[in-house]
Amino acid sequence: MEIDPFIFRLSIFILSIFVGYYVVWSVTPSLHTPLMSVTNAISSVIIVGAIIAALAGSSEKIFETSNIFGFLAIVLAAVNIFGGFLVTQRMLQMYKKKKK
Amino acid sequence: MEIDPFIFRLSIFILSIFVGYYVVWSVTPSLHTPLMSVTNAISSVIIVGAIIAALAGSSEKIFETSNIFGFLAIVLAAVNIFGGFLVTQRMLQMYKKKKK
Amino acid sequence: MTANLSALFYLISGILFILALRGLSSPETSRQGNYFGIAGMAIAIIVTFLSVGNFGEGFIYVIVFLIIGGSIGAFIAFRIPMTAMPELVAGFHSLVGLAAVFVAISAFLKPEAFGLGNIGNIKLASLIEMSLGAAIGAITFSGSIIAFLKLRGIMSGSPITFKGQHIINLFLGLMIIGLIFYLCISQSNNIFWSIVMISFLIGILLIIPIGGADMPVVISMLNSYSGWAAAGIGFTLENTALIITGALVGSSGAILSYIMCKGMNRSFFNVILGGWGATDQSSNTKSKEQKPVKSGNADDAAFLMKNASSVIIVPGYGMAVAQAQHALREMVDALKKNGVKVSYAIHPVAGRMPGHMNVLLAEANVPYDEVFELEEINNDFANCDVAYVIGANDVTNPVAKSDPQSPIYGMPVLDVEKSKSVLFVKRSLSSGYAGIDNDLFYRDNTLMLFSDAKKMTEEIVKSL
Amino acid sequence: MTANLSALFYLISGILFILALRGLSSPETSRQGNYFGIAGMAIAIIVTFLSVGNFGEGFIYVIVFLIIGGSIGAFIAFRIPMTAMPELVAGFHSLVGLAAVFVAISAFLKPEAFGLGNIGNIKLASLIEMSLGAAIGAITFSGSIIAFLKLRGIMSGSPITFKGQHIINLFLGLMIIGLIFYLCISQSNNIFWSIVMISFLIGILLIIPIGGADMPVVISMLNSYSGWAAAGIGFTLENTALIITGALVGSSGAILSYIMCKGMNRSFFNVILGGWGATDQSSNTKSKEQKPVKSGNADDAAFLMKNASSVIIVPGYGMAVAQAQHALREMVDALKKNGVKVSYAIHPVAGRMPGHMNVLLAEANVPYDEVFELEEINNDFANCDVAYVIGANDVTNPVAKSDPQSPIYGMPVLDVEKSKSVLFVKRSLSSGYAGIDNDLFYRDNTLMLFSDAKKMTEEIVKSL
Amino acid sequence: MFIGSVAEDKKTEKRVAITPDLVKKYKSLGLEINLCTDYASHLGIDDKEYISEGANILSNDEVIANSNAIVQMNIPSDENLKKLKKDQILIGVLNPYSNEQKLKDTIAKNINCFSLELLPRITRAQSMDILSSQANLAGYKAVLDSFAYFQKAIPMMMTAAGTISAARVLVVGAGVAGLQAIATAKRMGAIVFATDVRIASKEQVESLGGKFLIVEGSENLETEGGYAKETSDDFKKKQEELIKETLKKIDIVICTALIPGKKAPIIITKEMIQVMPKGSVIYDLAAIQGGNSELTQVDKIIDNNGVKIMGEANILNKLPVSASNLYAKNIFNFVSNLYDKEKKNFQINLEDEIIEKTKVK
Amino acid sequence: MFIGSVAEDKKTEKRVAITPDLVKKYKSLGLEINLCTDYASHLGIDDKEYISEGANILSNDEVIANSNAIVQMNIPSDENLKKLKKDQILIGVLNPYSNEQKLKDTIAKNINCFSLELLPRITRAQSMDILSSQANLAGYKAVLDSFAYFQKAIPMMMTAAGTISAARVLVVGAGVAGLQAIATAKRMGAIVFATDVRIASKEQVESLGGKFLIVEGSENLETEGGYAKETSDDFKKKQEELIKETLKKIDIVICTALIPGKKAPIIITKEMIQVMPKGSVIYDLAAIQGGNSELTQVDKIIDNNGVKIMGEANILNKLPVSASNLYAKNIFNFVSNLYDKEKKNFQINLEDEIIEKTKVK
Ligand SMILES: NC(=O)c1ccc[n+]([C@@H]2O[C@H](COP(=O)([O-])OP(=O)(O)OC[C@H]3O[C@@H](n4cnc5c(N)ncnc54)[C@H](OP(=O)(O)O)[C@@H]3O)[C@@H](O)[C@H]2O)c1
Ligand SMILES: NC(=O)c1ccc[n+]([C@@H]2O[C@H](COP(=O)([O-])OP(=O)(O)OC[C@H]3O[C@@H](n4cnc5c(N)ncnc54)[C@H](OP(=O)(O)O)[C@@H]3O)[C@@H](O)[C@H]2O)c1
Ligand SMILES: NC(=O)c1ccc[n+]([C@@H]2O[C@H](COP(=O)([O-])OP(=O)(O)OC[C@H]3O[C@@H](n4cnc5c(N)ncnc54)[C@H](O)[C@@H]3O)[C@@H](O)[C@H]2O)c1
Ligand SMILES: NC(=O)c1ccc[n+]([C@@H]2O[C@H](COP(=O)([O-])OP(=O)(O)OC[C@H]3O[C@@H](n4cnc5c(N)ncnc54)[C@H](O)[C@@H]3O)[C@@H](O)[C@H]2O)c1
Repeated sequence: MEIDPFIFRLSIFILSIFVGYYVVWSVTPSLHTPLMSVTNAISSVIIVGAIIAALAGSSEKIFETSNIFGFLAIVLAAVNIFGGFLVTQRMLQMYKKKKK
Repeated sequence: MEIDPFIFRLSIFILSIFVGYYVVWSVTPSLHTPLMSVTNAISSVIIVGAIIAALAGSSEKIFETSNIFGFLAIVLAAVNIFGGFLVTQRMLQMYKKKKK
Repeated sequence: MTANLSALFYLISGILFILALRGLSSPETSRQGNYFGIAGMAIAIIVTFLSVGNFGEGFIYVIVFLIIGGSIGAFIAFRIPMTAMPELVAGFHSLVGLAAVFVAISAFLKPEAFGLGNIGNIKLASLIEMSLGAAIGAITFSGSIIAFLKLRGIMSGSPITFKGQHIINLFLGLMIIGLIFYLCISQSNNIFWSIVMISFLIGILLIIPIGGADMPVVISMLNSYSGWAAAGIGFTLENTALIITGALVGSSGAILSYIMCKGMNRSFFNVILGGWGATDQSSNTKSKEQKPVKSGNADDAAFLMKNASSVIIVPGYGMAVAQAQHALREMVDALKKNGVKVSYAIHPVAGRMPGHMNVLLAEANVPYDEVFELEEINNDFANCDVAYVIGANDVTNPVAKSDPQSPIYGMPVLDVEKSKSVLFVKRSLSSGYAGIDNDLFYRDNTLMLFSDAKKMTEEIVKSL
Repeated sequence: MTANLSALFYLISGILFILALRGLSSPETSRQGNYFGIAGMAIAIIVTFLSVGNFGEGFIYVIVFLIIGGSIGAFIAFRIPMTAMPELVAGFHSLVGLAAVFVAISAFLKPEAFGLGNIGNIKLASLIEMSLGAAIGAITFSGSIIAFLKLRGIMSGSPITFKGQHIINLFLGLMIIGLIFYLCISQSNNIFWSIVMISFLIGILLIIPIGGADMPVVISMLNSYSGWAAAGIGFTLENTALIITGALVGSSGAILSYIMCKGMNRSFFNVILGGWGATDQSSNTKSKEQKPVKSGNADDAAFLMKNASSVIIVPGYGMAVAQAQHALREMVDALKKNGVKVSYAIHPVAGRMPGHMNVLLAEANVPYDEVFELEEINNDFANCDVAYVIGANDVTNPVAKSDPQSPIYGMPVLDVEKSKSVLFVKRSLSSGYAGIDNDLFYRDNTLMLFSDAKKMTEEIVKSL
Repeated sequence: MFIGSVAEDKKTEKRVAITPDLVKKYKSLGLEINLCTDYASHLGIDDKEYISEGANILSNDEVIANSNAIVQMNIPSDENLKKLKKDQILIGVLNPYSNEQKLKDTIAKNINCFSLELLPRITRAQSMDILSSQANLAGYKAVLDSFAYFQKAIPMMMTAAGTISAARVLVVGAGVAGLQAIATAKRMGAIVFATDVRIASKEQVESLGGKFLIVEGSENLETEGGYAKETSDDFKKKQEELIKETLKKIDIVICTALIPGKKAPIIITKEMIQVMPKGSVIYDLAAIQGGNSELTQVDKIIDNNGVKIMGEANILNKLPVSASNLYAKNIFNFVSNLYDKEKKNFQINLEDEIIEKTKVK
Repeated sequence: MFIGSVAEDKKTEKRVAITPDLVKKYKSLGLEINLCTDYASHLGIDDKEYISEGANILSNDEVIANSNAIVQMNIPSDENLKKLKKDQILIGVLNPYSNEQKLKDTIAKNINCFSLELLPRITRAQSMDILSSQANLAGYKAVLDSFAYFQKAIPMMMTAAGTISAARVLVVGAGVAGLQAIATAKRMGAIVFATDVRIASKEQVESLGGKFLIVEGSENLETEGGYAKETSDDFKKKQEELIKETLKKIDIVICTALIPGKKAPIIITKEMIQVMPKGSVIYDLAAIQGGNSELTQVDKIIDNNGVKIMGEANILNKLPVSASNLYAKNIFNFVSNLYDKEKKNFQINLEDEIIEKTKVK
């Protein structure tokens, strides 16, 4: 009865697609720009892969080619993480409901 | 790196909750009654468990207590499956757009 | 069939169920949605057969029982009148709940067949899952039975409350948790049975304090419960289809009841926790002999009118009070865009001044050729799909035709009741200028839209 | 950290991302949503550290690079003017794409570190996943760069089309598929690099034929691509967080671009497939020197006005033509309910007859004390958040103040441009009675709402 | 059976009790119509039109002699009254209070007199309710005439040559006439205020877009029949202050307040008129019942300190066609209620509230 | 500098060229106001009111002698005209076509005459445009008067005593007066039709809720200045047929069609009037320019076969207060354009299109 974990991942993948589909429909159009910016920021979870790539292999030779690519990816993703969330934050400031 | 399948199932469970949440928000209120009826019909997938229960064990002693419960469950779920989908169908007939 | 393959198919069936619910989002795709549901169910059943792979005598019995159950279901589905829908759904729920209980019992009795260990030595996780599944299933079962009885009118629809109700419920709930804990340690049959029994009791206690008006919410909530029960069993059986569907049904049911509460302006928790809301409610209902009325919301009205081929608007004093003429005009415009034929029927004494309605309709730029006086239009009601009565009352009251004792006897009235459906927009069931009750409110083809005329009409415009 | 525990945490981080997007559904919860996103990201990073468990020198470097990247990002985020948002997002996308490519390359170069087999003997599934991830990542990267250049104005915003464009794209796409297939057999480095290179090229070719106006859609689509790339890598690395997030971003981006197309009344496929839409478009734009205008939809307008504290309505002849006065009145009612202060500014010659606007506003029952003549209200524009100019044109044209050559020189005009934002409801950029262009349409604080005045106002009412 | 109608005194009454389009309706009930020559020629309706609908045109005396029922607008001239014979029926607005003696004499001859202003205000009688139908038009006409007389434009106009601000109208008494006055003034673009003693009228005024002036601590002075009662002194004082304050900015006043069977209440006093802006106009529909304004004189235009006060004996003479149409329909509805179609005669069924109450005793 | 104005011939003209609220405005420009006694007393405006605003009340001759510019409604009487001296300025509606000789003589004395009906229709001149401001009010008043005169009620009323159907109004010529007539009739609840030769007017009519009668195959007869041209015979015939058909169901006609400098076009012919329903009313605002109806006679009510045709020389004498307010504002705007605030005198700058075009040569 052992099921290949791939099947599970596939299920998760597909369900996530549905969630993504629905989540967006319920976003008010005026928030589309922040939405785009926040999804952009989120998509930099790729940093998880980058960290694994950077630290892969023995801890002596830390700058093998593959690690270098990992480090580069970390920098890129990090720019995106910080930049993305902060910019979103700035944008959302504008949408603050005024006090009455 | 082997992950317990339970974790996967949990992920699937949680993601499905999100899907359920969103799916319903997008249903027009006038379809709430058919929606209820269709979710009712769907919830009789429990028949999967019922079939497993009914056929569990050796094929000689098919009417052990546990199997009997399985068979009973099959009848109940079957009522629901057929009844549920058909009733939904009837309800939805009413919502047919008139020809112009 | 390999485990992988069947897991894949279960996933597909889960996705089909999602698509089924998604289809319900609009009337156009709704029937397609139902077909998705059917397909999903078929796949789940077939895959189960194939993966169990036992095509012996047992298989034949399964088929037989399936057919028996299916025939009963189909028979009920065809025979039941459309008006009995709510209780039907409640009845069906009870079956699902009971089925879940049976499956859990079966698993408990023969764990090795499900790969959960051996009797008296069932895996901890499985034990918890299965007892939770059984408990929730049992609550669903007994709760649905009560809801069914209340809706069917076999049991009184009024809330049954008694002192200490909440404490008892709380106590029973805690008891179940304790018993599950104890079950994990002892694996004792008796405890398992006790859990099931107490759960039955909880189901009953949870539903009896809830009034008839809130039953739709309750049914949806029970639906949700049945979903959670299925999900619990799904974990036990390690079955993806059950998990996905269970979670789907569980969460969608809960959200649906929440949405319905919001729509009815009721507190979700008051309804779900029964008795707490009961006190406020009873004070409202005391005053008057309560005849049943059907009340709807803007969406229902919009739906009915959009799909009508002709609609007659009957304005009255309430339209003037609410100053709803502009919104009304807009609604009519929207309907016309939908291809609906719309006319206005003006009763000679509608309003409080001769020509009252004319002034207001002219203000809203309603073209004169859509406005008809009573004599010109009264015969058209018989051929019209919807009469939209907005703030009028006396001028539609059929008692003027039938009861010589009535103060309005002899006044010609608009025969709105002859149209296929009548929508009454007013704030309450109270009477109009003449101070007499209007029998039409309680008719089968009447839908009351309780609201300020302007607000309601605007909402209808929105949902058109 | 055990694999199970980290999987659980990845799941949590995925859920936090879902909640982040959910938060965006309304302005009230949006900032909370952003925090969820941040939390999810933090958990993902920390869990990765813990599960890799390598706290040697490498770890320090990772931290260093993280900080470097983070500082750059933060610096950009604080420095960028709000108006440059779109290109910023495009720029950021390119980074994500490139990062995905790098991770894929790294995995290809050292598969054993990721448990994917050995060099020259990588698992088939992983190979496919990783090359797909790299290809999509590369497309995202180069496409985003082009979008960035177009938006920044470094590259011309007009579509660049040439003959055979679609055939070349098709050919390149097929080539990638062939190469992936070949890679699976040969496991050759060169082929992997070719895939990456060709993908870069595809990215460029896909975006250059798309015009500047459609860039927001493109950005969202690229967003979607970057999600799919992340999901691909997630499968390679067997990482739940990456899979969930990738799928989430992938589907939400795609849907968002679809919604945006619908909102702009453009065909989704025409936009995504670039050049195909270009021919229709160019004919439109030829006639006149094209100054950039910002155009919005009803939701934007509703949002702006709902959150304003004061709004001034400036009606003109277009309101009369569209007979939008009733809808306007309704919009104002809705705004007032939101606590917005609303007044009407009537220019002495608005419309085509003395008192034209007054007649119509009176018909819609606008209270007289909300209606002001030019002299009474002209100073208030400076303190008002939104001027809603509905079908007026000449009476707002500042050229009357500045250009003695203009035919309307010397006429007093309403100083709408002094308010924080100006919404212009009209059907096109065409001129009014006096036949002269209005400079306000092209101002930074102007949002054009191209539509019939009545239709637009009704839509705003709906979305309020 | 025959229904007859003779010409009114055309100097004081331009309305008629039977219009051509109703002749057919009478005939379908089985009733014949007798009219005197030149019956409605002053309204531009030729005798030919009546004839082509099937009416008989006779001389005055023939009409009276040959009709079972005579329907009129006002009580007939003494001469004609004398010509009436036993068992004939007379229907009209007979004004039994002022014509007490004449009617007594007539009834003594066993002539059944029905005066329609005595109609009970019950739902069934609405279609015969001449007070409503005529008051309605009077309210409309009063506004139109006073607007035509007023030296300024009514609606707000913001023009290149400056702004004309909307005129402010006060309607005193929000009964049938008052409500129609409010509606008419409102649609012309005036800002309309109204006052009344019946609490229900607040909602009614607002349902037409008028602003209701509430007298603080006001009790509901509505009788069961829907009419008003006389007010207490305390109320009067409060009302006075409120109205005086309001009048300072009012351009046009339309007076419609009445109390059945009593003199009309004085609401606009001399002092109040002093504070009104010059050039403003008071149109007093209650003139003939004594007027709501202290200075009202029937059929005269009084100029008091620049304020013009006017009121006519019969404003509907200026709207005779519409007024006749509605009045004739009212009469027709009354007659059909009185007439027994099966027995083909008039049934004076005193159990019918409508017949009982309108019959002059 | 002094601006003066003397009383008009109050029999034929009730409007005045300076209203009290404008005195202050003139003063803020640095101009003093001279008026003759009893200048506007017929409008209920006391001399005191002018004095309190800062005007000087003098005798007729003093005003003329001591003012640099004389502003009037109409051309002054011959007597007064003779008293004007060199370098004085005369502003008003001088009607240079009919007063050619008088004006020639005056100009010969080196008096600058400005006639405001000659204003170019440019945007900047809108605030001085007396034709618009007066036509606007005339359109309003024509509707109000004809409605008041009409023997039926205008709006649709469905009542217990039957239905009054909405009156049908035709507006001929949809210029400034016509559009205001449409708006006014529409708000009273009439069904409004309109016709014009300028194509742009269709949209304008519809923007006020009126129905536009389109003459088939019509060309656009609009001049550059926004005025109408004379029509071709073919067009005339088609227009005639269309209007005749329409008139069969029309209750009230408001005529406003004009062609600048020409006699008003005849649009409602005698035969057309024959087909109109009895009791209907034609109000001809073009009366003084010859009338749009063939039977129009100035200041008389013609009854043709039951149709009443009326038209006045100066309808605004019935709305003198509003009309004066707007006219006085127009004059003020014209004067401030003429006056150089810095140099503190009147600058007859012929490069200014407004000054150039209005100056009588
Ligand atoms: N036309 C005349 O000349 C005249 C004169 C005097 C009397 N009348 C009498 O008036 C009556 C007219 O009949 P009708 O049907 O027009 O009116 P009606 O019978 O008086 O009924 C009006 C209804 O409107 C509802 N309503 C009030 N305000 C509302 C609001 N804001 N939103 C929604 N509904 C509102 C009220 O119910 P809720 O309170 O439940 O909302 C009421 O039942 C007749 O009895 C007639 O005899 C007529
Ligand atoms: N008041 C008077 O007495 C009078 C008399 C004669 C002339 N005028 C002149 O008229 C002008 C009045 O200025 P204004 O600002 O009111 O009008 P305007 O300058 O003529 O502009 C009206 C605008 O409304 C838009 N529009 C037309 N129909 C529309 C619809 N259905 N929905 C949305 N927009 C619509 C048109 O733009 P799109 O085509 O792009 O939609 C047009 O640019 C002045 O130049 C004035 O001098 C006034
Ligand atoms: N049910 C029916 O069939 C029916 C038919 C017509 C009218 N009505 C009702 O009858 C009522 C009276 O109608 P009417 O117009 O014939 O009444 P009316 O002509 O007798 O009086 C006119 C108005 O003046 C008001 N009034 C009296 N004294 C006043 C004072 N001191 N200050 C201010 N206002 C004063 C009255 O309240 C009334 O509203 C109305 O409510 C009307 O709706 C009912
Ligand atoms: N730009 C400005 O400043 C300004 C100011 C005021 C008016 N206007 C425009 O000037 C135009 C004319 O205005 P006016 O009222 O002074 O014009 P007017 O008084 O000269 O004529 C009245 C109307 O009669 C119409 N007419 C002429 N012959 C006709 C015929 N045979 N049949 C039917 N209709 C006929 C004309 O087209 C015009 O619409 C209008 O379009 C108005 O909007 C412009």
